[in-house]
Amino acid sequence: MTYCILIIITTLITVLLIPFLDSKQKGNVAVLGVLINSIISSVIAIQVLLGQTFEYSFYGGFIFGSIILKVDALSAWFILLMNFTSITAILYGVQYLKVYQNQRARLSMHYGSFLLNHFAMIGIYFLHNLLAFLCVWELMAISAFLLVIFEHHKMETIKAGMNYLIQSHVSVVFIMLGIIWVSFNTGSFVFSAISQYSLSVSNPISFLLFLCFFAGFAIKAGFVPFHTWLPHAHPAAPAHISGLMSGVIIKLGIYGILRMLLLINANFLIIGIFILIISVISGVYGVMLAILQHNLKRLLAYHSIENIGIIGIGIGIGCIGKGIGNDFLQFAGFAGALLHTLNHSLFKSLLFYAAGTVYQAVHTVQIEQLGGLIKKMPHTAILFLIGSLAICGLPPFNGFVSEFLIYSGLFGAINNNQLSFTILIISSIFGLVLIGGLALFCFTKAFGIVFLGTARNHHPHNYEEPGTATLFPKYMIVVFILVIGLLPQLFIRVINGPVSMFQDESGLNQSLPKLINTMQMVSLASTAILIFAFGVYFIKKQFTRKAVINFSPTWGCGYDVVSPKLQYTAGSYARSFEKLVKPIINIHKHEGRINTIVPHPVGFASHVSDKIETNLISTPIMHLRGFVGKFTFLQNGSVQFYVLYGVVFILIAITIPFLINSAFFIFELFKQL
Amino acid sequence: MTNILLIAFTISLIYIGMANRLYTYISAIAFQGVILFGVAFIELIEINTLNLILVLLETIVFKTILIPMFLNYVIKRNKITREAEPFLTNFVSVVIITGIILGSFLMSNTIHDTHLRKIFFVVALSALFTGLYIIITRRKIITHVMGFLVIENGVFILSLAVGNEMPMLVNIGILLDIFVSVLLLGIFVNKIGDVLKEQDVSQLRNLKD
Amino acid sequence: MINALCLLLILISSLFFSGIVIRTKSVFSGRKGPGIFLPIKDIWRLLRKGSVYSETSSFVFQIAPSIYLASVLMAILFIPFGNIPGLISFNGDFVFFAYVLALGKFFSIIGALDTGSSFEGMGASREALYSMLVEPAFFILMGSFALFTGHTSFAEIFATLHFGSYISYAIGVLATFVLVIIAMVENSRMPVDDPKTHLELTMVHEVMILDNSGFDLGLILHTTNLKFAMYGAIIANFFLTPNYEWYYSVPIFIGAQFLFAVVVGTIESFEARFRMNHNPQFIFMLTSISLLIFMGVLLMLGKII
Amino acid sequence: MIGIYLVISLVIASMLYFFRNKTVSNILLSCFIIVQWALTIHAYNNLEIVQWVYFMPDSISVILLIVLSIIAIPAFFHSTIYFTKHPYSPREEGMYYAAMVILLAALSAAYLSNHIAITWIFVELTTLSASALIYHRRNLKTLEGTWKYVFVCSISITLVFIGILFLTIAIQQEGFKDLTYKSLLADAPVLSVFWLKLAFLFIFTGFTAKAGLVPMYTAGIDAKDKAPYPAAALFSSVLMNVGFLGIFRFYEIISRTSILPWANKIMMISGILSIFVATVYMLRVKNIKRMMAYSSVEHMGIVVLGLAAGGVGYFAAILHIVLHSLAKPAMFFQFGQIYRIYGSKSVYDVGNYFKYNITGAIVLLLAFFIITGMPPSGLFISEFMVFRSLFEAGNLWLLIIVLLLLTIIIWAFGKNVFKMLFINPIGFNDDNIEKIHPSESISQFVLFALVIYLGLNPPDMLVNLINASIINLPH
Repeated sequence: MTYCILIIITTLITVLLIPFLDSKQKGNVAVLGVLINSIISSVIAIQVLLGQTFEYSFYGGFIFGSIILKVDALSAWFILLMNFTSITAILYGVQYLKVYQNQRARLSMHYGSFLLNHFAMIGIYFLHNLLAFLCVWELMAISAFLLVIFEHHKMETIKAGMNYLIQSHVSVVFIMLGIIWVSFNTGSFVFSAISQYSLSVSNPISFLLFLCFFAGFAIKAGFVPFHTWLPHAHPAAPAHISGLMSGVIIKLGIYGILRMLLLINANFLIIGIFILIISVISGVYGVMLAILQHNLKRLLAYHSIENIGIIGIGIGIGCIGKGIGNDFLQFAGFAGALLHTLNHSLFKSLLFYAAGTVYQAVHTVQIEQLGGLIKKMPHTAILFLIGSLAICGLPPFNGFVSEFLIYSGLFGAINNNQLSFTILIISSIFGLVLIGGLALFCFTKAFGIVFLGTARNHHPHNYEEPGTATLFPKYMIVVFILVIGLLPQLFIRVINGPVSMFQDESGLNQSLPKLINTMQMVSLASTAILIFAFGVYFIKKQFTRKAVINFSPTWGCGYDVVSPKLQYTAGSYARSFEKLVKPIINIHKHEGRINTIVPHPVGFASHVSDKIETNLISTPIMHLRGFVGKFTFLQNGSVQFYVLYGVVFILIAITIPFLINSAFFIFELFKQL
Repeated sequence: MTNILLIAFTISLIYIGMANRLYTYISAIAFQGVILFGVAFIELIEINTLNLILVLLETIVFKTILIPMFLNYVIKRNKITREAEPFLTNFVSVVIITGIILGSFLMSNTIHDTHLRKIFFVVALSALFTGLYIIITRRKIITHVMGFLVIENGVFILSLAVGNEMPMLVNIGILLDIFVSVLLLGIFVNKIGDVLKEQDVSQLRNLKD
Repeated sequence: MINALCLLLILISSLFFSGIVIRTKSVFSGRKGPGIFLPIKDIWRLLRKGSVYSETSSFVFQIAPSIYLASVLMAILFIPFGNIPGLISFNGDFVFFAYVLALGKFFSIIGALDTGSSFEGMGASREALYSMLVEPAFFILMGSFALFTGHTSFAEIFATLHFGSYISYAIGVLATFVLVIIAMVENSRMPVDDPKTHLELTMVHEVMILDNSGFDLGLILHTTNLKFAMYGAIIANFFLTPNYEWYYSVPIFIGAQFLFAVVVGTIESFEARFRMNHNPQFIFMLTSISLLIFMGVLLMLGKII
Repeated sequence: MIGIYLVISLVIASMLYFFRNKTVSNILLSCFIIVQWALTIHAYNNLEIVQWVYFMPDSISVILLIVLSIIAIPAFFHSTIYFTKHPYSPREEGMYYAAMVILLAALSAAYLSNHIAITWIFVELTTLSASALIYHRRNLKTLEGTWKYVFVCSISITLVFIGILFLTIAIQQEGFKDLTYKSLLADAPVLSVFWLKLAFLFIFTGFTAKAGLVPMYTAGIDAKDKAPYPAAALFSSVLMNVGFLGIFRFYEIISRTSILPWANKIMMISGILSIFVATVYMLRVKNIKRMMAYSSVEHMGIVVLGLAAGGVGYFAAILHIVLHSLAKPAMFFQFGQIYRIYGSKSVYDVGNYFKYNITGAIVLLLAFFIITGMPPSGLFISEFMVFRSLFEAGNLWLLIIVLLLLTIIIWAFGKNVFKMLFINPIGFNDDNIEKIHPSESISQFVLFALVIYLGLNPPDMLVNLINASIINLPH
C-alpha cells in the first residue's frame, strides 16, 4: 500500500513542480519521476513474478465501493515492459525536445502529461475496480492526447489528436456499456463481478459481453477495423511519443482483452476463432497498407496494426487451445502473444526513435526524399536495421522468437481431430507467412530507400549523428532485443507465470519443458548464425588482405552520368506489389501528361487511402452531419417560432394519445368486421 | 347570463381573427375587458368585497381603459402602420380560430366532471390558443403584445372558473396580468420604439444560429 | 558426428551442381560444353581477385554477401539425411530454416539497394516480391507433412515419411515438383528468371549483383550452388527411407542430386522465360499446388471422405 | 429568517442602486453574501420547518441554495473585475448589482417556497431581474435578447399559471384547498388523472423556458449570450436550477399517481430532443458563449433523462444538476478573460490562447474535459449513473442514441476548444494585449476541484441530502 501512496506522491510532486523549473530541469525532473515510479512498480511486479502476492482493498467512497489494488503475474508482465519503454521514451524524449528549449509552457504541459500518462498506466495495471479502472483509463487517454498534440501549432496535428481523442472516448463508451451491464446485474464494480455474472448466464450472453469489452479494448489496441486512429496519431506525435504509444499504449488494449479472457468464461472456442480471424485480417491488412506508405512514421504505424494482428493470432490460438483442451497449443499461443507484446514494444519504439532522429536531422520523414543517410548517421542506420530485422521476425533477433512460438503452436495443433480447425490453422499459418513476407518486403524498402543509396533530394543543411545521450536509450533497447533473440529460454521461464494463469490446473506445464528445450536449440542456432556470419566475413577479410580494392561510380549499364534521380524510388520499389493488390486497396494517382509539342514539366504522385476508414468512419460521419444539419432552422431568431415550439409540444402531447386511442378503436372495428 | 357573456367573448376572438386594422384589435381587447368585468361581477359576487373591488378595478380600469389607451398611444407615437399584416390571410385565420374553438369544445366533452363548468374551460382554452395563434401569425411586435393580452384574458376566465373558492389565485392572475403587460409595454414604449422605427419582427431577428 | 554427413555431402555436391546443369544444357543444344568443374574454377578465380566497390555503397554492401552465404550454410545444418537428423534439429526447425533464408535474402536485397542503381533496385524489388510469394508454398508444404507425420521437425518428418497408397505417391510427386520449382525460384533460374540473359531490364537475380565483384561475387555465386544442393538434399530425402543403411543411401543421395541437376538443365534448355508480369501468378500457383497436397493429406488421413 | 433575508436583500439592492460608489457597493455585496450564507446555514439547520407560512426549506432546496451561495461569491468577484475592465456609468453599474441581488434573492425564495403559487411568483420575479441584467449593455442586440427572453418567459410563465389552475380544478374536485407541496403530495393519488395530465403538460412546458429544455429553451440561449458573463454564469447554473426545481417538485406529485409512465415519456422525449438540439448547434455555432449555453441545454437534457429513467437516475439527476451548476459558471468566468484578450466572442477570432494566457488556457482545457464529462470529471460519474438508469429502465436504444449524440458533442466542442487553445488566430496582432493575472483563475480552479471531489467521492452530507430529497420518489 505504501508503494502506491509513494507513486501517487511522486507523481503529484513532479507534476506540480515541473511548471516552475527552467527547461533543462523540467526534463531531468520528468526523468526522475518516471524512474522512481517505474522502480517502485517494477519492484512490486518482480516480487509478484517471484511468487509473492500483492493485493490490497480499501473503501473508495459512496460511488466506487471497495477498490481492490492487485497485481498478478499478467499485470506484472505488462508493468515491466511498460516501464522499460516509458524509461527509454522519456530518456530519448528529453534529448528529442532539446530543440524546443525556449517554449517552456509547452514543455511543462508535455512532461506533466507524460508523468500523468505513466501514472495512469500503472493505475490501469493495478486497479481491479471497474469504475476506477475506467477513470484511469480515460486519464491515460487524455494525457496521451496531450502528448500527441505537442506540435499543436499545426492544424493536422490537432485534427489527428481529436481523431485519437474521440476514438478513445468511443472505446471508453464501449467499456462503460460493459461495466453498466455487469454492475446492473451484480451491483458491484469489482473485477470478479464479471466472472460471477458470466458464470450465471448462458454462453452466448457472456460472449456478447466479451464482444462489448473487446470492441472497447480493440479500439485502443488497433485491431482492424478499429485501427483508423493509429495512422493519424503516430505521425502527428513527436517520435518518443509515437514510440510510447505504439510500444505501450496500444498494448493496454491487449492487456484489457487478456484480462477479460481471464474473467469472462464463455465458449473459448468461439472467442478464439473470432479473435484469430480478426487478427489475421488485421495483420495482413496492416502490412499491405504499410508497404504503400511514403511517410516513414505512418508506415511504422501501419506496422503496429500488423504486429497487433500477430499478437492477436497468438491470443486466438491460445483460446482455441483452451477451448479444445490442447495444452501445448494454449501455452504456445499465449506465450507467443505475451512475448510478442514485449518484443513489439522493444523494436517498434526503437524504430520510431530512429525515425525521430532522421526527422530531426533532415526535417522530413517522406521516404521519397530521403536516402544515403547511412553515410552520415551510421549509428542510426544500424539501429534502424536491427529494428527492421527484428520486426521482420528474422533470427537471431527477438521478433523471431515470439513468431516461432506462435508457429510451433500452430504446427503443433495442426494435427487435431476436427477438420475445421485444421483448415483454420493452415489458413492462419498462411496469413502469418504472408505477413512475414510482406514485412520483409516493406522493411527492405524502408531501410534501403531511407538509409542507402544517395539523397533523393538535396538535404538543405549538413546534418550529423546525434550525441551519445540520444543513442543510449536506443542501444538499451538493442541489448534487450539481442538478449531475447539469443537466450529465449530465460524469457519462456519468466513468461510461464502469466501464461499459467490462463491454463486450468489439469494440463499445467507439461509443455513448458518441451518448449524450453526447443528454445535452447533456437538460441544455439541463433548464436550459430552470428558465428557463421562473422566467420565468413573474417575469412573474407583474411582472404582479400592483399587484393586490390578500388572505388568507382555505380555501374549504370554504360550510362555513366551518375545522378541521384536515377535511383530506384520507394514508389517504384513497391510498384510490383501495388499492381497485385490494386483490386483491394484504394490507390489514387495524380499523373501529369505531356500533351504539347514542347514538353512542360509534369509530375506524378500517388498516395493510398485506407478503404476501411473511408467506408466506416468518413462516409457515415458525413451523412450524420448532413442529417443533423437539416435541423439548424430551429434557432431562427423569430419569436413566433419560439412560441410555436411550445404550442406544438403541448398539442402533440395532447393529441397523440387521442390519435393512438382512435387508431386502436378503428383497429378493433376492423377486427370485429 | 355568464354563458351569453362568454359566448360573446368567443365571438370577439373570431372577430380578432378576421380583423385587419390594429385599432380593431384594440377595440376588441377593450370589449373583452368589459365582458370580463361582467363575468367577474357575476361570478365573484359572493367573495369578500376587497377582492371584488380589486378584480373589478383590474377588469374595468386596467383591461378596458388603460391598456387600449396605452396601445393607441404606442401606435401613434411610433407611427406604426395601421395594418396588422398577418402571414396568413384573414380567411385562414378565421377558419383556424373556429377550429381551435371547436377543438377545445370537443376536448371539454371528454371531461366527465360535474364540478367544472365546461363553458369556462372551452372559452379559456380557445382564448389561449387564439392568442398563441395571433402571436405566431402576425408580423408586428405590437400584435404579439395583443396576442399576449388575449391569452391573459383567457387565463383570467379560467381563474374565474376556479376562483370563487380560491380568490388568491385570481389575484395572482391579476398580478401576472398587470405585471407582464406593464413590463412588455414598458420595454416596448421606452426602448424598442426608440431603436426601431418600423415595428417589424424581422428587424428583431439578428440573434440566431 | 554422423550428423555432419549430410552437410558434407551437400557441400561436395554443390561443387558439381552447376557444372552438371551447364553440361546438360550444352548437350541438349548439341555442343560439347565446358568441363564439369568450370563454374567452380571461375568462382575460385573470382575469390582471389580484387574488387571494385561503388562509391555510393556503404559497409552494408560489403557485409551482405557474407551474411547471405552464412544464412544458407546455417540453413543447410537443418537438413537431415534419411533417418539421421541434421546437426541442429528441433521441433519447428523448418520455420527457422525458412526465416534464416529470409535473413540472407534481406541482406542481399539491401546490399543491392545500397548501390543506388536503378537496375539493382528493380531487381531487388522483384526478388523481394517473389520470395514473399514463394514462402507460403513452402510453409503449407511443410504444414501438410507435419499433419501427415504428426511431427514438426525436418528430421522426424523425413524419418517417418513413408509412401503407401497411390495418393501418397501422387503427393510425393507433387511435393517434389513444388520443391523443384521453389528451388528454381529461390535461385532465380528458368522459367522465372534467365541467368543467361543480357538485358538488365529482364533480370532478377543477376541484376542485383551487377556491382558485386571479386570475392563477394564468388561468394554469391557459390551460395547459389549451395542453395541448389540444399534443395536437392531435401528432395533426396523423400527417397531416403529409414530402412536403408547409410551405404545405400549415400549413392541414392548422390543420384538424386545428379538427377535434380539434370532436370534443372533440361528445364532450362526447353523452357522459355516467362514475361515478368506472368511470374507472380506462376509462383502463386505453387501455393495452390501445396494446398492441393494439403487436401491430399487430409484425404489420406481420412478427414475428408 | 427568510423574511428578514428578503427584506435585507431588498434594502441592499436599493442601496446598491442609489449609492453608486465602488467601496460602498463592495461592502454591500459582501454583506449580501454574508446574509445569503446565513440564510443557507439557517435553512440547513431548520429542515422541514415551515417559516412565514409559505416557506419551508427541504433537502432539495437546501442543496440548490448551497450551490447558489457558492456560485454567488465568484459571480460578484468577477462582476467587480468586469466593471474595472469595461467602464460603465455608475448608474448602469448600480442597476446591474441591484438586479443581480434581486435575482439571487428571488431564486433563494423560489427554492425555499413550499407553495406552488409562491414559487411561481418568485420565478416571475427572476424573469424581471434577469431581463434587467440582459439589457445591461444597452444596444440593439441586447434589447432584442431581452425582448425575446421576456416575451418567451412571460408566455411560459402563463402556461405554468394555467397548469396551476388545472391543478386547482383537480384538487377542488376532491374538495381540497391547500396548494402547498406537502398537501399536494398527500392528495396526489386521488386527484383526477385528466386534470393532472393537463397540469403537468402546461407546467412542464412552462418551466422548460427557465430550465433550458426543449421546447422553450430558445430564449435562454439569447439571454446567456447577451448578458455580461458573470450574469450569464448565473443564468446557466442557478437560474436553470429553478426551472428544474419547478419540474422536479411537480414530478414528485405526479410520481404518486398512475400517470407516472406517461409523464416519464414526455420528459424523456424532451430530454432526448434537448440533447439533439444541443448536438445540432454545437456543430454549428461559432459563438463561444452560445456554445456554452447549448452545452447547458445538453446537460439539462441528461438530467431530465435521469429523472425520467428513475432508479439510480434520481440520485444522478440531482448530483448532475449540482455538479453542472458548479462547472458551467467556471467556464463562463473563463470566457470573460478570453473576451478581454481577443475582444471577440467568435471562435474564428480567438486562437493560440495557450500562448497568451497559460493559466487561463489550462482552465479552459480542464473545463473542456470536465464539462464533456470525461473521467475523472465528476460529471462523468453522474452521467454514468444516468446511463445506468437508462439501461435499467430498458431504454437501450435511447441510451445508444444519447451516447452517440454526446460523442458528437464532444467532437464539436473539442474542435472549437482546441482551435481556441492552440491554433494561431488570423489577423490578430498580439502586441499590447493585456496580461491577465493568474489569481483571477483561482475561483475556476476551486470550482473544478469541487466538481471532481463531489463527483468522485461525495461527502456523506451531500449524499444524505440527495437521498432525502428523492425520498418522495418511487423506489
